[in-house]
Amino acid sequence: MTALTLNPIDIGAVVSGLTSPESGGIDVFIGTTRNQSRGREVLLLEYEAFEPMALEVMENLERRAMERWPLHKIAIVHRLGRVPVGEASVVIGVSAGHRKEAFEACRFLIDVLKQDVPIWKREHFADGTMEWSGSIQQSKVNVNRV
Amino acid sequence: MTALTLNPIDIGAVVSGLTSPESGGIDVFIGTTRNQSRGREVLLLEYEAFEPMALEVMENLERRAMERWPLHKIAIVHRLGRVPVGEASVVIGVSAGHRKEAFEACRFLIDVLKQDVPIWKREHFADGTMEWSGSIQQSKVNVNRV
Amino acid sequence: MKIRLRLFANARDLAGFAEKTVDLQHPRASEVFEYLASVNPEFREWSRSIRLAVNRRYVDDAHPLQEGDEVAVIPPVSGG
Amino acid sequence: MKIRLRLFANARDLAGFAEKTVDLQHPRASEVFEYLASVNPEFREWSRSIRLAVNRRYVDDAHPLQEGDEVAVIPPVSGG
Repeated sequence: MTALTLNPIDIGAVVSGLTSPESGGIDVFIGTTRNQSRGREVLLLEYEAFEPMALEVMENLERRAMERWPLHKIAIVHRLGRVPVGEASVVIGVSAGHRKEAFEACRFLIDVLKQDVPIWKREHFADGTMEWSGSIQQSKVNVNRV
Repeated sequence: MTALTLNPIDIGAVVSGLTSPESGGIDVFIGTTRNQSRGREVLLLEYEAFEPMALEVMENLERRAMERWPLHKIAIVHRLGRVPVGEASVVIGVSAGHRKEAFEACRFLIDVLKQDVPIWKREHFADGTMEWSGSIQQSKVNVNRV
Repeated sequence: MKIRLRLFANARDLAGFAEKTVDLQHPRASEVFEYLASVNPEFREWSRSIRLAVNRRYVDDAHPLQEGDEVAVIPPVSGG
Repeated sequence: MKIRLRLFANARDLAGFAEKTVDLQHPRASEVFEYLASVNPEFREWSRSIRLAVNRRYVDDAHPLQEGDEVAVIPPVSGG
């Protein structure tokens, strides 16, 4: 299951969707907005996606994980728009017969998501500036806060 | 935070308790009752604990993880009594600045919990028998179902 | 040959637009970088960190384009 | 010397009781195994897989016991 949503992610509901009678272990990774980035105070993160492609890449990641490990269910949910400090931007969950596969696949999915899924975050700093994250040219693209 | 409970574990509440403004990643492991064990159909698992010692060992595991990785918060919640197929018997969550530590510490905690925490499960099989799990003498201690 | 360009995140900010239909002479993905540099020279420094996706799939610079292709300009992603 | 024994899971089933105050002559944890074998000989086969905890801490067999200690008989754990 893959989803993009503008609303807070209901983690309990994601986990419920992963349970199955065959599963013995579920690993869930939750990425949350930190209050600082590279030493600067962060107020919130703002995510945008190339939505149809992001969903396709996420589905492709699920297929790759399913081929590589004996898994039961996978959920990848990414929030878009503004995500305040302490709230979840991404929830990735994997259920499997045993915990080893669940942990390995969950780690794989978040690692590859961060490399390949066309989603971008803009950091909104307490000093009123904002910056796109993850860019080699970060300092060049400061924009004044609207 | 460590807890033993006879009630279903509220995973959303556990995760909420782990969030902090400094955290960027949370890893949560959820152990659930599987519908089979060593080829036999399982109806439910029944857990018992040496409760005060189990809590002490769980707190000790938390301290060891905190010393080994830069973590923010840890939760270890184990359910006792009867846990039907598909429901969670244990929830372990770790929040940290970055995901690497969260994954490693969560894996460590469930691995060591399974070795050291004085909690036992009895498998209730569909054929009406039940057996304590994890024993080298499993076949010897079959008991008739009450 | 007409292709539909889509730009995201800081690539969109640098170009000043999110979508545009452009007419390319040499139908290869790499020509998109030349077009972007003509819009804003800062794209020259950026091109090594930008990936292109044609019809929602990542492609390399030599990928041949076809009339009507949607070419997405993907700056370094930062989801998660 | 009186100690308080506590038994769990299949150790309790084998012994037929969950708690008992017993009087030991040689105050070492290992004597608990001899006592258990006197209750049910099956404990002999079990002793290598049983751990003892004195006052809620795992101890080795040579651990000296003191009057009033609580000794828990811990069969292989299976939480999680």
